[in-house]
Amino acid sequence: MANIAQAVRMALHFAEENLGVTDVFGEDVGPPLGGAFTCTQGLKTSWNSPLDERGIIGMAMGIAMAGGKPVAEIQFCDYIYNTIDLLKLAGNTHWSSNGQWNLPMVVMTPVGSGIRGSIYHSHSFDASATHIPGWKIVMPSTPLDTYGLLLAACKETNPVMFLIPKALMRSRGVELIPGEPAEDKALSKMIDAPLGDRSKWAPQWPELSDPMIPIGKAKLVRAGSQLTVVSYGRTLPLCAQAAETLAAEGIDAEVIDLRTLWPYDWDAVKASIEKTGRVLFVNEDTEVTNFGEHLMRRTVEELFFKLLAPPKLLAGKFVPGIGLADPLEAASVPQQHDVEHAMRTLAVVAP
Amino acid sequence: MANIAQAVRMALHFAEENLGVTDVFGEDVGPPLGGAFTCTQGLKTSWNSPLDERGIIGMAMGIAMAGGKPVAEIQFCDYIYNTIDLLKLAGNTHWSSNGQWNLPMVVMTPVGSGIRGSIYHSHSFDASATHIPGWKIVMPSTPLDTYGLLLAACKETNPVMFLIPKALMRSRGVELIPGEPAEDKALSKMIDAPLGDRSKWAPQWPELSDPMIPIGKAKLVRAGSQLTVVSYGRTLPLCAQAAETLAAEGIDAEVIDLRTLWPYDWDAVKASIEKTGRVLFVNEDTEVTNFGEHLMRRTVEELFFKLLAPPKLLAGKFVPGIGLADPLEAASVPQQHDVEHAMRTLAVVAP
Amino acid sequence: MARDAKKLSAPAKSAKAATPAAKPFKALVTHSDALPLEKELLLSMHDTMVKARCLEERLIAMYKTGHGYFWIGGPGEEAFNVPLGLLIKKGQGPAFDFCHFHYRQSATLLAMGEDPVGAIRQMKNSASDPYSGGRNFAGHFSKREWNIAPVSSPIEVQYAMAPGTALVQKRHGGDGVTIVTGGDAGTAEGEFASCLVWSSRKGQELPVLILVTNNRWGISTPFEQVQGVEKISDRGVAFGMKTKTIDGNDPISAYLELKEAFEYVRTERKPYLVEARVSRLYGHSSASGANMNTVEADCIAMFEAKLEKAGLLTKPQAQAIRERYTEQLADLARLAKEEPFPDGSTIWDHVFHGEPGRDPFAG
Amino acid sequence: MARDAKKLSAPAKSAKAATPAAKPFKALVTHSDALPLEKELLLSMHDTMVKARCLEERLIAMYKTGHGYFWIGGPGEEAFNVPLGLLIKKGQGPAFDFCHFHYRQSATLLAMGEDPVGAIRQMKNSASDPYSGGRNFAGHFSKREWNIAPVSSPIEVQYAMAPGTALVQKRHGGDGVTIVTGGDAGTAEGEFASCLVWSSRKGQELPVLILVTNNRWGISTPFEQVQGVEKISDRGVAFGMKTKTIDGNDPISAYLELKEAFEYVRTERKPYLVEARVSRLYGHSSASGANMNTVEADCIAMFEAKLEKAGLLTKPQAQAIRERYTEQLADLARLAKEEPFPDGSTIWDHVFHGEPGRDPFAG
Ligand SMILES: Cc1ncc(C[n+]2csc(CCOP(=O)(O)OP(=O)(O)O)c2C)c(N)n1
Ligand SMILES: Cc1ncc(C[n+]2csc(CCOP(=O)(O)OP(=O)(O)O)c2C)c(N)n1
Ligand SMILES: [Mg+2]
Ligand SMILES: [Mg+2]
Repeated sequence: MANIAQAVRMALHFAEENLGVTDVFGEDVGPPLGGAFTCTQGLKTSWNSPLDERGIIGMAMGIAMAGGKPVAEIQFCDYIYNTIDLLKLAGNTHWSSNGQWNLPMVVMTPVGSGIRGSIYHSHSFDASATHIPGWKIVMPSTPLDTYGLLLAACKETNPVMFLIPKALMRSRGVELIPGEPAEDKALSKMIDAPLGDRSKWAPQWPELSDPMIPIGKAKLVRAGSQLTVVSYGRTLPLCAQAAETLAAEGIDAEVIDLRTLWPYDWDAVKASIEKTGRVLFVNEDTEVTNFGEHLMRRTVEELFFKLLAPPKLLAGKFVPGIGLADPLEAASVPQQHDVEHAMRTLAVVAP
Repeated sequence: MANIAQAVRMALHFAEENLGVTDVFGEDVGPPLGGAFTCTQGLKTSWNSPLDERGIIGMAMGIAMAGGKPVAEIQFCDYIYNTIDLLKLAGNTHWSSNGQWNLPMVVMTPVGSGIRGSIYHSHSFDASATHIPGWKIVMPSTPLDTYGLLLAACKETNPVMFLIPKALMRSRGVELIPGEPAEDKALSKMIDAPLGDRSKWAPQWPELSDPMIPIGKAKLVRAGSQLTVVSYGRTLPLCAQAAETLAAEGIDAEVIDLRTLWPYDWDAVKASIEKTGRVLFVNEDTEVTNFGEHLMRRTVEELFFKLLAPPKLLAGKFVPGIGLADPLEAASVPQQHDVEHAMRTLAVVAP
Repeated sequence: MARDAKKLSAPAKSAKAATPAAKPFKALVTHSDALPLEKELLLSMHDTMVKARCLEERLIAMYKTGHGYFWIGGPGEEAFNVPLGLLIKKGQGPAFDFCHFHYRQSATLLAMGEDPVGAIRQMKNSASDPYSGGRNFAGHFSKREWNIAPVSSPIEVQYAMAPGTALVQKRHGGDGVTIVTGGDAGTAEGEFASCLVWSSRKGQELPVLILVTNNRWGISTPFEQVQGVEKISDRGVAFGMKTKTIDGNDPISAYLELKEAFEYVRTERKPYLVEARVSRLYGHSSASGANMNTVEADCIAMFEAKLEKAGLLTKPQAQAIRERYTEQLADLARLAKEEPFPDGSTIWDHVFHGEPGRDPFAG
Repeated sequence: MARDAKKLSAPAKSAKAATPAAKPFKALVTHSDALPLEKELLLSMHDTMVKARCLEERLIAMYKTGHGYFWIGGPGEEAFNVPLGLLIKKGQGPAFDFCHFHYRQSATLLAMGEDPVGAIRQMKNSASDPYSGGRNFAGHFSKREWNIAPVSSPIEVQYAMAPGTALVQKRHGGDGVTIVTGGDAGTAEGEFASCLVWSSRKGQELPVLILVTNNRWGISTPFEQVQGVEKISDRGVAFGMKTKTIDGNDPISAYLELKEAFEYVRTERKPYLVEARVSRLYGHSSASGANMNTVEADCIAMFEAKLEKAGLLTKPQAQAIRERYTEQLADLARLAKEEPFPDGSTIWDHVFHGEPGRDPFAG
């Protein structure tokens, strides 16, 4: 069963072969390394860029303009913040030219905490990304979703921001990617670059196909009747786990993996809240001007009179960074017990 | 009575003379122009920078580190988006160095629509700014507040983002800045640079003093009992005007000018909502992951059971830009009638 | 609010007057009176230069009479921009040239064969504006059929994108190149350096013609006050690229110099950095008043003197050309003034390619 | 999650092995065997270089035994970094030098007189870490008493700030200068160019010593693959600034070259761009395994050979120095291992200067 890094790699391979992807590039994306997280090992169109994030986004825009199909990587989303003007420009190019130009480009970048990455390898980007019109924004939490949504991103004719939760990079799913061998070791032998000299290595790609996971559809991770939890990325598995724990206590929670942050699946979220009357939004970006607050605003504006309890946001603390030492990281972003606590509290609010 | 541009100028003059401001700089900030909006005419420490926003923010950080007190201008906030990494760095420097370094610096920039500035002279920056920890964020709507809060910003030992609503740049207040002559013309003669050759011109500054307006305090613009409107910047006068209009219809609205967006005056907002049970937040930044959504989240989390109606946000449409033609701008950001409509609608929601 | 009050930076009208006189450039290239180009080309360049000037003057007049909120354009740069347009291989896709322009390029578009009514419609921000549908400022061209990337207001971002189109062109084969233009002040932005870095990687050089029009001003700020480089073109030397600084006020010199640079980039598939010294004849934009600057050299007047001396054009002929274009453009402006603005509901159009426009919160 | 699984980019361990061997630099400066510096200085430089190496090796050992999540540092750059530290005028405020360093500067700090226990504590991310209180990665120094600006992970941002401290120093008078360091790959970022622009404005030049340590790598990417410049120092030429490329593997040459550059910047109050060619002896960071690279030149071994040849140091003496520091640093590491982590509640401290730390939503 593939992990997320392998899922990215297989998706990009499939996209090079079948979806017209012409360039997979960024810092250390090409051989020999194949990406800081191995996501781009063995790809035929991968190459190493200069250390210049603004140049990377500009290059992607140019390639897309000229008819190529780029997948650009920003090594860590912590280093994307000097490109926001260019991201905004990419997002407004179709609109500003009154429909003349469109930019089919994908930007992928690892996000979030969970690997003790300290101040500059722990940032989230979902709040900033969702404030930029003209982009589709995807953030999967399982290898299969990563694979399928990355294919969808490569099929898009609009800019897509693909956020990869780095804490989950090595985690394996329960669902097979269509075509991958079921056995972890077998897949690793086929597509993981070897130690030592890689100059003669070539991956053996499995016969992959497309699971057709559309951008814009949420996933029901667990059905439940008493409260709704909406999350994505690193915190999603924490929510799923918490729902199991609480089920044993008699609290029946529904868990939704948003997967796409824009355009998001409001129908799914709305239907669930209408059913449960209680909703918790969980993410790990800092909590002021946070995308979860948008979801909460919409909930309140549209579903106020159906709510049994005040909707609640659990997100990252509003501090300037995530500190390296364990207690600092744990205090800064939602942990397993924080999610459980928030769910329990919400479940018992008297209407 | 000074307008906002003159208020900025007088504040910076006062701050040069009394608060240790060493550098007022940015693109076209020095002579002869004195700023795209004349905000920096006649100042003794003003100078023209290279056309490089990243350099401007970096320079401000360096000056602040070395014991200077810079006020850096970004000519339009539309051009600040390539510096967000540096703004985040400025905001985390005190924290990352565990309290060793602090950066007493002010960044000021004109924001918002209202002058038919088209796609790149109409941006708002309040959503993005409030998502950056470690900054104080100020956005006045009257000349006196501009003057007083800019002095407060110059007294700060932390980075302060000073957002100036460009639509209000030429608007005059009803309150005098302490020291200014009451007569518009008299002030203009003293401190507005002449047409033609300015090389021999020097301003004649009035004897100014400090009205002591603190960062973090909201202003009650109109007391009312039936609904609360919280706004700032260009939309604030629209709200105040709407409240007058609605008063004639028997709807008694309370209007709060937030003035400081971080740290904001929650006590004032909360007290008002507790009194009225209805709240409308108005700003013109695009509406997804918007600071008004944060305020709404807090309202819901803390005051849910006191609300008589769902709180409401009126903000900019989620489109990639503000188009030049009148109908486009009018359809993109809240106008007078939109505010009135939202207030009326909110007032009649049956609890 | 009065329409006038909404004009961008209206207050700065006063500023223009305060702008110190620009020091004229020293002559960069000594041209004899000999005219090393064919008569037809010379006269057609002159014709287009005049047309472009008349267009800009019409746009300014529209601004001044309230038929547009903001003007920015390229009067004074015609001697450089017209030859540039003539040398571009226009068409769609990587076999043709890609153009990443800034906001002073109207003369280049006219030289490429563009109808001036488009610029007038954009000035008027009418729905008929072919470049942005009334969304963007004057001078913000975009024409996908000719590979003209949308001009955007932020200074210098085009330099970050240019290597991208050039990479696709290099791979595609043929002789299509990428052209990027911008001003002198803008070279202080990091993207200018990015363009140099990304275009010049050894063995992976890209066919980019990197152009800088140096008018010695960034709005009100003189170049010498904020940058220490003598010649902007020298910035390319460390990157091993061909560079030169040329006289952008002489269309003959500009044509020959650009031709040489184009040929190098087309055949060698490597970058070339060209700095052209030009005038700025109506100030920065309407924000600085948009009044004629009589101190800076006027390339059209100089060219006409040369053509007259060579017996190729008489004063009355030149005058007639100017009058004809002035009239034609006035007619077009009258036409455009009657055209409607885009409807407010159209803000939702073209947010996403391939999807109907709609308010996501309309329910 | 096992502690090991949390290590940053643990997967990339495999990558190091795949890194192609670096081509050694051609000698840049030919030094005779003559030692143009006083014996005391030579031996003290050697001593500090060894101390710095032992410190980095200790930090790596801590990483490898689970006493830290991430290592990055400067082993291989001692011959450059130690002379640099010796030449800095340390102290607080604009009369002294300002240092905008990157993450490979431990040897410079030791040469300035810093106690190595600080680096060890930061590696351990204990509350006692004097630079960030357990918040930041190893090698991320900050010491306000000595004008050492906080090292931050984003590449190159320090180059944007350096002109700011230098401006204040120029105004202040005296001979304090600003020093900024960074790597070769990072010069592709726009801020490097910004630093050149802002430091070299005519008549407003700033006293910045702009340093680039060129180890020919950006993580796994060879310099030649991504940049077309032959000598990074050439980037300064267009700006009219003094520039040179020096051998950073020879402490004698580095000392003399840096001394000349420092003197120029201190007295002329103008910028100087110096590129130093250095080795990267333990790969990029712990993300690439942090194993000894035996292909690249080891400046300490070379220096020891020279000192031995000159009769200034015997092998056993050198060995003894190394053993002494190895032991001392092991002791310090043992000490640090027992020190507590910062408490979670301290995340609120130092959000704002002059204000007590608190959760704004705690109610
Ligand atoms: C990133 C950015 N910063 C600031 C501005 C505001 N601005 C518009 S034009 C201009 C000056 C440009 O000067 P230059 O690059 O020399 O071009 P010129 O207008 O002289 O042709 C400035 C500062 C902008 N448009 N974009
Ligand atoms: C802005 C930014 N982009 C990417 C990174 C990730 N990164 C860390 S070090 C590095 C390579 C730096 O190479 P160089 O500048 O040559 O310095 P060296 O490490 O070789 O001394 C990269 C890409 C970063 N820290 N910051
Ligand atoms: Mg210019
Ligand atoms: Mg390097």
